[in-house]
Amino acid sequence: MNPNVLLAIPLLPLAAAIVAGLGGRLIGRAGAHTVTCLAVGVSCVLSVMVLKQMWWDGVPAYDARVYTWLVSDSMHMQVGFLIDRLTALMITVVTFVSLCVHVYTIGYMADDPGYQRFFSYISLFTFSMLMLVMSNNFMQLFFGWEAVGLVSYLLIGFWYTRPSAIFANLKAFIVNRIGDFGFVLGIAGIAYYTYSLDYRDAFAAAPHIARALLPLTGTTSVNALTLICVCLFVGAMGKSAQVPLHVWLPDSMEGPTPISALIHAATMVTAGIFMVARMSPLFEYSDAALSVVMVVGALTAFFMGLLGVVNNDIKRVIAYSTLSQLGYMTVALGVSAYGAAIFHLMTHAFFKALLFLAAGSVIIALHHEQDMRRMGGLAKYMPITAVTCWIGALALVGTPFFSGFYSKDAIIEAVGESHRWGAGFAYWCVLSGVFVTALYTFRLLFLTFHGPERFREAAAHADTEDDHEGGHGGDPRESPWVVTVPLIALAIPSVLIGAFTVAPVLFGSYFGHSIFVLPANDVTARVGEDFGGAVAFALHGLLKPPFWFASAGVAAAWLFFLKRPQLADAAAHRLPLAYRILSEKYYFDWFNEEVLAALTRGIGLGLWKGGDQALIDGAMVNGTAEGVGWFGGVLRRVQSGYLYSYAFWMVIGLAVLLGWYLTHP
Amino acid sequence: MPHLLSILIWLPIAAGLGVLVLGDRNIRAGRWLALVASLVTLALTVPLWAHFDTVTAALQFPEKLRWIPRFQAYYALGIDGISLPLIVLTAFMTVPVVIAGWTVIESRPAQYYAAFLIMEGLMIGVFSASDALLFYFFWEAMLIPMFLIIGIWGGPRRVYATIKFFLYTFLGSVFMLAALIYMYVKAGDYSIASLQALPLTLVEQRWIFLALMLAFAVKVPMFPVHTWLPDAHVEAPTGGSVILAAIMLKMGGYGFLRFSLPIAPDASRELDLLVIVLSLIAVIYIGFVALVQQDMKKLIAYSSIAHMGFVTLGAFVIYEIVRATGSSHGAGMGLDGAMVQMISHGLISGALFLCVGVLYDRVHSRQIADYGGVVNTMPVFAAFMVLFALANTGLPGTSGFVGEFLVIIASFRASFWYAALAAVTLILGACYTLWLVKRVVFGAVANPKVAALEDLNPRELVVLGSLAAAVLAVGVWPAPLLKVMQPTIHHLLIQAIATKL
Amino acid sequence: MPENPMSLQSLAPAIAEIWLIAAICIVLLVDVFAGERRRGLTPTLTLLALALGAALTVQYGEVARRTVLLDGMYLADELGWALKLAGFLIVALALLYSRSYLENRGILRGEYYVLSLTALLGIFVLVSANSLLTLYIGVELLALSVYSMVAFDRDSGVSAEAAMKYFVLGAIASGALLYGMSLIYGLTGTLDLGEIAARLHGPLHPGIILGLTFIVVAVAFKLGAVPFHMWLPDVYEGAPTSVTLFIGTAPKIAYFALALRLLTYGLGGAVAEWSQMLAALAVLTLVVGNVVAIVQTNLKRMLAYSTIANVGFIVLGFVAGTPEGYSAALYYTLVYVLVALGSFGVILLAASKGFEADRLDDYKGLYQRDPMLALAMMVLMFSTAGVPPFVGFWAKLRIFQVLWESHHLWLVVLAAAMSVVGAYYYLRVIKLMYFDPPADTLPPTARSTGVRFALGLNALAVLLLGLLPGPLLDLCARLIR
Amino acid sequence: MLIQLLFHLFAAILVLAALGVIVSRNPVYSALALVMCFITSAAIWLLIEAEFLAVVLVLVYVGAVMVLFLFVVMMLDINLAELRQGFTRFAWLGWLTALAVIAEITGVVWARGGLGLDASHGGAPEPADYSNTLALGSVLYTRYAYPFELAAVLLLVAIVAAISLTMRRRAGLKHQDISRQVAVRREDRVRLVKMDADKRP
Amino acid sequence: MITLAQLLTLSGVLFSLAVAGIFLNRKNVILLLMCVELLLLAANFNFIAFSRYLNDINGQVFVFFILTVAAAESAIGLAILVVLFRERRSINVEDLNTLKG
Repeated sequence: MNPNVLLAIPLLPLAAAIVAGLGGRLIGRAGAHTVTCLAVGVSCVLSVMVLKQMWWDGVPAYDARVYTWLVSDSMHMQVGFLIDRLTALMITVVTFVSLCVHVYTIGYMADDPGYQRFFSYISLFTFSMLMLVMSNNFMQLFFGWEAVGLVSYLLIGFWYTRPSAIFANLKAFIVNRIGDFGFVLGIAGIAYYTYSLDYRDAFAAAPHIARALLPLTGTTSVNALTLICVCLFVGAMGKSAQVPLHVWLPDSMEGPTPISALIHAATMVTAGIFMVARMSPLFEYSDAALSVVMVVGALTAFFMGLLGVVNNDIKRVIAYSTLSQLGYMTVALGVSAYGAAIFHLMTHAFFKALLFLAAGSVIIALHHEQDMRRMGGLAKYMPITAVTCWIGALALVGTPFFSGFYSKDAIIEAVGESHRWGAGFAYWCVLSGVFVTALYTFRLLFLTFHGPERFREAAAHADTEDDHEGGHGGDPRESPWVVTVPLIALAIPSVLIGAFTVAPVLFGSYFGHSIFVLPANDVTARVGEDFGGAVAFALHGLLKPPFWFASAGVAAAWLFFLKRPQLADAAAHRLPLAYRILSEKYYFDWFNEEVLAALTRGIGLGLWKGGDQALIDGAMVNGTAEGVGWFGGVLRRVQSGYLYSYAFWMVIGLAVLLGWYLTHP
Repeated sequence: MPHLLSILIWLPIAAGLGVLVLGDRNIRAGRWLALVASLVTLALTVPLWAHFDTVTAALQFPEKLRWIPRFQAYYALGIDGISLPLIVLTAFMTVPVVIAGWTVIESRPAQYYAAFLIMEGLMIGVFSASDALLFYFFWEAMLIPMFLIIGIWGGPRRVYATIKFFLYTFLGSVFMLAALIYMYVKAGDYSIASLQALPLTLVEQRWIFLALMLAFAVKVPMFPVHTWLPDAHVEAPTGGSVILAAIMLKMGGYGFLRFSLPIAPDASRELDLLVIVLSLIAVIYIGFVALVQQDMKKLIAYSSIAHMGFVTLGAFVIYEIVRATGSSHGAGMGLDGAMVQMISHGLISGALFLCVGVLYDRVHSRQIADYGGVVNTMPVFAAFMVLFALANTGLPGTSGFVGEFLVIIASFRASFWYAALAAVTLILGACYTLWLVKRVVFGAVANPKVAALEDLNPRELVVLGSLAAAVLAVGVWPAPLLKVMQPTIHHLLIQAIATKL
Repeated sequence: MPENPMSLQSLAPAIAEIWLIAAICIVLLVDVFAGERRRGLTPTLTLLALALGAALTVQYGEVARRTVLLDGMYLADELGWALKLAGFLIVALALLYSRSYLENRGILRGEYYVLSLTALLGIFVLVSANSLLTLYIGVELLALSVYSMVAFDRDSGVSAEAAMKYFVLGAIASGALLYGMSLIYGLTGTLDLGEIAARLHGPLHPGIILGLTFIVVAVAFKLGAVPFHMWLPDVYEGAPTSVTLFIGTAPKIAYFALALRLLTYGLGGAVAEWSQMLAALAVLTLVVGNVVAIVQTNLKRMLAYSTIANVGFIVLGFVAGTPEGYSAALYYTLVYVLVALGSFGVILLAASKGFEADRLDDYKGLYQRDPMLALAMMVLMFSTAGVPPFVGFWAKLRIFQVLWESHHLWLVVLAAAMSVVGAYYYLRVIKLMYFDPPADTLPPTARSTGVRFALGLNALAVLLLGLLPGPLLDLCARLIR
Repeated sequence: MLIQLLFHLFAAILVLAALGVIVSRNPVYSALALVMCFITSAAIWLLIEAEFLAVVLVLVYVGAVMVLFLFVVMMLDINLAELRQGFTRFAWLGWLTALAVIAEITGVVWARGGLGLDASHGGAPEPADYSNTLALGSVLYTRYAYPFELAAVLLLVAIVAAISLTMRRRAGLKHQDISRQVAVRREDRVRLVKMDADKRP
Repeated sequence: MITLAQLLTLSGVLFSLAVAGIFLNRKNVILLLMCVELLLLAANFNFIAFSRYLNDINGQVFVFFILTVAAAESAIGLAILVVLFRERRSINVEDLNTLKG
């Protein structure tokens, strides 16, 4: 495999980003989007080629270093690439979605003042994400990890004049940093035990690390590998927004919709999933860590889904759905069904991006109106959007034959197969999660595209800050082709990709050595035992609980939000507490802002005023100075100005000296 | 090129005197002289780096003249892998300072430039002296220009700040001097090498270590003796803050590496926990304090303290590593980290202070509350500010990351908790730095003053641009930097963990 | 009866004293007959005399090895020779600086110059005294001249007060000195220092200690060590600044010599005892001098306390009790005198008719008013504070060093701490001159170029000696042998 | 024995007179008491065969110095009334210190081996033909020539100082300066004023 | 005969009394000058006593010089006193306190 090609895949977007970012007036808006789209397009094509080589031509994994980042105390830290099938799949997904988003952006951001900046950012993001997935060592992984965080920071705050936006991006970065805190410790642990940061060495050393004990205090100590894996997973929790570090993702919807699609649905948030899958050789040796992963994932999957039911902001609903889907993937990781997780990651990337872009298209049509209570009946005004959105929704709820079905169903079955601690709990979470998913997804569909048209009076409220078409009031129309084409482009895989790839990717030997599962834990295999091809799998799926749960969810959604909307309000009134908790998002934000942040500021203020100013400066530093001054004032009074006191002191001195030295010869 | 070091030391000083002679009347010429001199100095560091032999730990470019025969004190210069990067940093950071003061210094500009040039020479002297007495000579002499810079061109509370700064530092230094003389009395000469070779009992080492530590801890500054720094920074003019943060603080770290570890290895081993604990306190405590600052410079000053905490941590964690793992394997990483952290902090904090200076020159306020939405009127500046801020939070790809990463990895070898506590800076650093950015750079235009801002002028652009380039370069490819230091660090490690008893 | 009849040749080493006595008479007569109008004559003549004296001393005064002349009354050695040259130089500079001040004060009278010459004579006598008697006479000669110089401004009440205090306390001191000398004489049976040194050995009986204590007290008083320092601040403040300058400089050499001859040479046998006493005094001196100086508002008074503090360091040199220590003390003394010359010179130049320029506030913004003066003062202040690259640093370093060599850990610590305290008030002066805005309504500083030039050289010397301290250090070490 | 008696007598007077100097409120009395001190000590010196100095003491001090004192006391017409006040309440401390010093000195003097020599006897009596004056004179101008010269300078200093401090030309006192009268020139006396005729309005 | 000890004691007493006089006297500067004379007298006693005890004339020569110096000293002292009185119209010790601190 030609290394230059591999190098080109991440570097082209980087170059494009730099050009678009610094080009300024030279290249103009058109120049910016052409260069970036071109670059991403090329690297997309190259990725597909790589994928083809890996998959069909069976080229062996490519693992080589580009340059030595630094050598410290004989530990080599390098920048290098590991291209195996997992990577190939990831880069293909990333570049493809990214390409779609690039194109889509041309229309979406058509006349935003920050047009070029925006393209520069998303290309930069593509670069970072590629660095992340292509890395063959932890240092570079962390680099990409932080870089995507940075870009997401910049993009969430893209409309930097909005207070909510810059609040959201600060929040996102800090929450991610909390994750990175763990991640760095994990890396440090790896470095400690293997004295190298390369995956190869780390994976090779995994069994021996699993036996090592890391002393925490004088007496207690903990299994080193578990500690490391948990630390790494904390990082994943931050990136992939798992409870309780999920709080940043809904707020991140402050960013432009393409970003929500690209970063906060398709790619960046799945970095955590990818990372754990990539680290499967480590996690496999630590059941405890995997249980943690699974439980956290299960919690996220179910409870975050519930929040989608009560939220009215179209993008936030999708965001919560993303959370819940990420939960599914995490659960899959937890039961060592890494393949299923990645598989769901892929399908989810497509249909979730689709959903976001569709939502975005709706939002454009309604002059940046995001409240679903001010929509409805849009189907007949924007058919393409509606249809694609339906496809995305069906995929999301896991309708058989749609891509979502294969991945999600596989996960649920895998969980069912697993006997790891907590698997039972996780199973019920994911299962009921299906119902919830269907509920909020169809609620979204119904509220947006069907039922009474509530957007007319809404147009009055719509904030005109940066709306796209000139006037108001006119019927919403279908979005331009740059918007619809990506929708279609994404809709197709959302339907098909699952059916076509489930066999090889999930139950076949696609991942080969890139994912490592101990035979004992190989639930996917057990699920796959009675796998008889995609169609049979789907048909079989019709008879299984997930499908019933989904249908129930759809029915409920129909009843509550289309047939008898007042029932929903009634339910809200009937269970005020539950409703309150949900609408307050389990009080996470309240806790963080009112308690954590306040506490931190309080501590800071206390240490500053109390410690620095009062104690050190006041008492010790200035205190000493004043003490000396005071002492001087006292001694000064001895110099009274009276001759006799001077003489007296002299004689005293004389007498004392005499007395001392005569009595102490 | 012979006497390269001497030239590096005395050229700026001579130029400074020249500017002084030219006086305020023909300051135009003075400015250019200053700029040229600083540029030439910078240029001269290139052959220094080029001809530096990266395989030996021995002192290079040695010079030795009889200075004070009575004390066996020589005018002896020589650099190794520890001093070289710091010298380059010094030369590099002086240029922006000269440029930054170009138009903004109205009162007594001649002395302003003279002070900085003389100080540059003295600082290079500190880093290149291989005779303890000469070292101390430069070390103390440097206080004078800084004292004047803060006192003359400083802010409203400048007098308090500068006297505090001087006395704080002087207190530490005097005891260091006492320790040096004590060792001289035993060793018979002042050359650092022979002081390092001097056999000392544990008790002696303990006292010497504490005396030296007092001096270096004040300069670094470490936790309980840090309170001079915020005041000095806040009151100092931009250039003063830059030099203070970028180089003066490094002298503390340099002292630890050059004196404390090799001269009192056993005491260091015995008292390493003291330093480590203080460093961790600096990282966390100061992080919290920085969070609530209302004054930009103060905030950056506190963040400097927190970052320098990594230097001391990395320098002394080696003993804990040996204690925990029984081998010095991987301890060098701590020292490497300390060194890289010094360099990168020099670049980043300097850059941040320059950024604050840019704003201050326009609005004449350092209060965060007086800003907001700067990005609307100064996009380019905002880009730089954000870049440096992120570098300050240790973002990979910037220099800020390298040092912290190495130190954290190294301290994990010593204990999980050291690493964990040190890693807290990832969170706190992000909090205070980005909160600052949020309040200053982002948001809607806060007030007419901000609305009236105009973006960077070419001078500022060049300055910040060069710094940004350096920050990114070190972040993306630190290997050359570490390659230069490698043999010296290795040698130092051997010295540090060997026992003198 | 003297063994060898005095030949002129043998008197060569005493050329300085001889010439000086002659000069005194000449100046006195010339001044009397010059009358009111030719005011400028006497000062010029005096400077000439001093210059000539220095020249003669260089020419004839040098001695290869220490020789005793004049029937054991007179000790000629290299130290004396060097100190006399220093004396000539210092007095010349002091008089040079004082000229304009005296004029403004209306006390530019010939007697002033005569008295300063007699004081110088007293210094010389002290410096090369070999007998208790000559020591005593030297002390008195110096003291009496200085008393009357302090009171010289007859129209100033404070001067008179200062003079009276100085006189009475000085009398007590010389009484103590005499009392101690009498005991030493009685118990050793000789006045000759060499003899005394020879006869003082073995265990010392209380009588000697008694005499020793009295002598130490007297020496401490002359040097200005606590608690015998009380005259010093009042005199420094009260005396006309020119006299303060004189007192603050030349006599220090003499009193160093006094301590050296009397304690280390004559009473060398009792080194253990007196070094202990001096140690105790030094501690007090360091603390009181530095701490009280902080709270002063009058520059002259502050410098007085700073003098006390510096005396503390000089005494520490003696505490070490080794030739190294004495040479350190000598070095410190010379350095201190050099700096004191400059600082009081600055005050003299800053003063003008009806304006003493002795309050610290008078120096606000001096930089704006007179950069050169401010620069010189800054150099001097940093030097006294002991900051390189100025010579004061080496003086302190030397003291620390000898203290280490004689294992006085706690004295080192104390001295270090105190030099930090001391730094504060020197910085305060610089702060006033450089950081504060000039208080208007201050008269301009004196513009006499010659004096300014001399002052500039003075400050420059402080810098150069700081950059290359070697030669002077070696000289001091060679002189103490 | 007689000598002892006389000594104790004189000594007692001496001490009492010294006390008188200190405690008397009136400077004139103190001066006279001081004279008493000198006379008695002169007597004691005679007793121990230091005749010359005894004589000099009387001549120089009683004859000159004390007269000077009294002269000054009289010249400065001091209001004696305001001087009539007692010591402050810390006087006892002063006395205590004085006693302490006395105790220390006498302690050393009387302690066994305090002086390292036998203090219980005086100097050997001089032979009859011994002349204290001669003895002094013979060394004074030979061996002590140098100090003698210096003493001369010392006295010179005293003269110069005393004159320059006390002698002053009182302002407004008329006295003529011959040299200036001789050196007078025309310009000093006559001033020619040129006035141009003023124009008519 | 008069022993050395007696003379030394006497001089000691004189010395102390003189000093005591100086710091006990609260009023009159002239008294201080007189006390100074007493002080010197005490020293003289010592010298003479020793010189006789050792049969060594040098002590008495010393006394001779002390007398000379004392005379000069009192002259200058009185001169200063006169100046002081002219300025302050008082020789009260209590008034000599403008210089202090």
